[in-house]
Amino acid sequence: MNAKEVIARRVALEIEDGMLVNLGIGLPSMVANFLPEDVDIFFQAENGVIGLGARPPEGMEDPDLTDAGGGFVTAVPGAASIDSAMSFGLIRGGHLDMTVLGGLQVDERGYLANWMVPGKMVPGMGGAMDLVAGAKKVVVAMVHTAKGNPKIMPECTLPLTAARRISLIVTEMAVIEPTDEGLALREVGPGVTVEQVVEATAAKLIVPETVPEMALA
Amino acid sequence: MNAKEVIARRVALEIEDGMLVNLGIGLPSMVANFLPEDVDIFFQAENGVIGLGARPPEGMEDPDLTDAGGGFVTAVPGAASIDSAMSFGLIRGGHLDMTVLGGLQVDERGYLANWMVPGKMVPGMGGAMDLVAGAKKVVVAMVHTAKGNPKIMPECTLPLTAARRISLIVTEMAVIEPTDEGLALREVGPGVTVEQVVEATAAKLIVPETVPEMALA
Amino acid sequence: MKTATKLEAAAELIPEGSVLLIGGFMAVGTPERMIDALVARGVGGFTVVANDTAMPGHGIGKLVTAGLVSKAIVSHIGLNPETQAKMIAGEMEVELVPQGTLVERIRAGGVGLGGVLTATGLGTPVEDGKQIIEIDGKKFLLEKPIRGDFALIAAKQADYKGNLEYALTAHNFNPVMALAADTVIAEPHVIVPVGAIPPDAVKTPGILVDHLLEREH
Amino acid sequence: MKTATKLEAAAELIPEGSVLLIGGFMAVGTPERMIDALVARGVGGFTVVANDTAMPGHGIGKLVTAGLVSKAIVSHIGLNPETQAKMIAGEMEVELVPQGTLVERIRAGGVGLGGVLTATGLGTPVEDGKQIIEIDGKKFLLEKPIRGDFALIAAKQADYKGNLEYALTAHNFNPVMALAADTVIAEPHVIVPVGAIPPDAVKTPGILVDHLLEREH
Repeated sequence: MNAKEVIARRVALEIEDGMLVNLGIGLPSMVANFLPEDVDIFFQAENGVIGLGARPPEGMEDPDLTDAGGGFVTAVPGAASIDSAMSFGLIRGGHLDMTVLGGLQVDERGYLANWMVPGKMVPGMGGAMDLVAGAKKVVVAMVHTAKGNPKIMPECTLPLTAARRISLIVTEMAVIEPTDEGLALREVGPGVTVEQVVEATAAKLIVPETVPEMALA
Repeated sequence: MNAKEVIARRVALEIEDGMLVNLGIGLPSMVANFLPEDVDIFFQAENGVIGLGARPPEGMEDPDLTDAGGGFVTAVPGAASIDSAMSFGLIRGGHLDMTVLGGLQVDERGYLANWMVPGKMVPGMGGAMDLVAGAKKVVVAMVHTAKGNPKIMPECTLPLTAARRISLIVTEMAVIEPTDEGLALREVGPGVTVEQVVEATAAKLIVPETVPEMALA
Repeated sequence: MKTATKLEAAAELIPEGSVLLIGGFMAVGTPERMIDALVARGVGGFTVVANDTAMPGHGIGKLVTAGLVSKAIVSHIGLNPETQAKMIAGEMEVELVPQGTLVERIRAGGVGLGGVLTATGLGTPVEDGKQIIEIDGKKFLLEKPIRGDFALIAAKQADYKGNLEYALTAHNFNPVMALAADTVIAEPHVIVPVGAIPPDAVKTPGILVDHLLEREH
Repeated sequence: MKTATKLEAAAELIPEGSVLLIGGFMAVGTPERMIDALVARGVGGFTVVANDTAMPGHGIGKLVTAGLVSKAIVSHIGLNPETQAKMIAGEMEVELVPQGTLVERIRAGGVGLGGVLTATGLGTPVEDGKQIIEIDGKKFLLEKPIRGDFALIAAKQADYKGNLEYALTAHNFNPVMALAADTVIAEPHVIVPVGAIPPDAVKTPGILVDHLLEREH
């Protein structure tokens, strides 16, 4: 199992029955593949549908029905079309139960940076700032390090996405929860030791006596 | 022809082809009866329809289709249902070409008071404040005096509806336009003299050399 | 998937003194069965936020007559002499809000905005005690968001997921109020299977609706 | 009743340097025929307000490639390397705005509000140079309204009055932008007779639409 699949399977366990969930494009969108069978949830895509479904059968693609990355999708029975004002009204207004986003950096305050690298890459924040500021639960799904360099830092060096503490960091090496006291290590990845996590993390971690290995969906 | 019909017929002449028009309940709503045949206009009711039509045939009344006064109406072909946010978005956003409202008082600044008499009658402003603040053209349609007392005053003694100059006052005695210089008498009612208008008006009127008698639709 | 809630059970959900957002405009688009159930139960002390208090014997007028309303935040009370009498007698507090401002304040509460900046009410008693903010040389009133403990919503049709459609002038405040309360109770005329309301026809996504009243008998 | 406007005639309406609000999300729900006509005409210097600049060869990407965009006010440019290259080369100014803030700023411009008060962007570079307003102990950014000289709107269907319907995720910014420009040009896939779109299905009332592009050939 590669790193991304570990992350997607672990994040899937955070999704509870009845939730409205927004999955970012890329790695976060993989989470949809590992949901338990019996949950009744809706996915929201910020470009305008509640009840996003899987890729349509060949030849059934509708140019007016895509996810936020522009990929063809379906809509599940009971779906609702919404415009951008309603979409972000739901996000900012606290109606979105959970969002899963990628991250460039997260720091000891639990702040996320994920929308630009000055002088190098300026994709723009898209909906990320509203999602992090407004969703009830914000999960950052990312690989633990970038080319060997830690992404979980004492303080973000990249521009912040929001000055609001995120709820959970899920990597292939660890599950980490930002708290009032700092970053608490909650779980380690399959076959990963606490020492390896500490080594790969630039931020200070609060490490309890026993750290269980993460379960996977 | 009674006073109200004179007023309604004169106001009807202000309505131009292509306009979106809001008529207040009561006297202003009578204006709809005197439109020229060839104008293509839409009436808006602030409770939620663009394309308000006449009273429906007996037995065809729909409890979900009324004007702002709660009376049964129809919708014309090409009508659109709107919620209150859109309705007042159109009003406040300058999309409404003209509103016709009743008045308790208008003063030399062209300010209107029409929503309460302290200690006596407090119906509330309903949509009037938004209409006067937002419509492109605001026409006040009212009888010239109340039980012999002037309603066009040097300064309103009743609480204002808005501190924005209205466009036109139409009474059974006169058409008066508020301008930078004050209230300009533009027309007199059928068989009414300038002297009678001045007599019935507490505010100072700017009276040009010749004042035509008003035309009626 | 939602289960249909019985009328009495829905009324029992609402504690004394709750803030209720109630849809409707002069009792058009008002959840009448829900109001009847509240009157039958007799628990009150409510703060009611609505366009108006309708007429005695209709919609919110029935709550007023039953003495269940301690405070009304509304734009208009002109057609309900009981509200006026109770207000003058000090039995009921009435806060009058311009209609367009009222719907935007509720929307702001629902979509997570900090307030509303409007020119409506400037220079009138509505501005008393409120902050005035100057933006690029123009003045605006800062009006605060409104949220409810409960929103009582009338709809034309719901599906089993709680997706709602509205009819003609029965939209009014309903779609906006469904965004702005901790608990949303919807009273549809008709309930249809999932898929019977196409995504583009949904005006209130089902994820906003907590309880769906059972069908009328 | 509107007359159908020919593509070339519609493009001719738009002077050099205009501010254009253009619907669409990654080229879904974008008026492609209108964009092709602008590229064919070759007049530019436009300020484009949109969710994104799409991809090269699609939607707004075609305007960027043709060098007709002087400034883009958008939430995301990550999928258009040409926009990024032109930005870095100083050939094009890019203002990045969080997506939810962008749509609310356009809505504010359209519905006559003085600004938007949002927590999105607080503590990030988005707050630079902006006023922060404290309301009941919480901080909000004051974001200013946006209006366009022209709104270029893509719709699923229009009737002869200009009433518009949208499909699935092709709603996005279109309904809001139709409120916020001096001149609104709508490009529907299909045009149907008056009455073929029921009032409850209309998302943009025809009174907002100034020009309806002729049917596709």
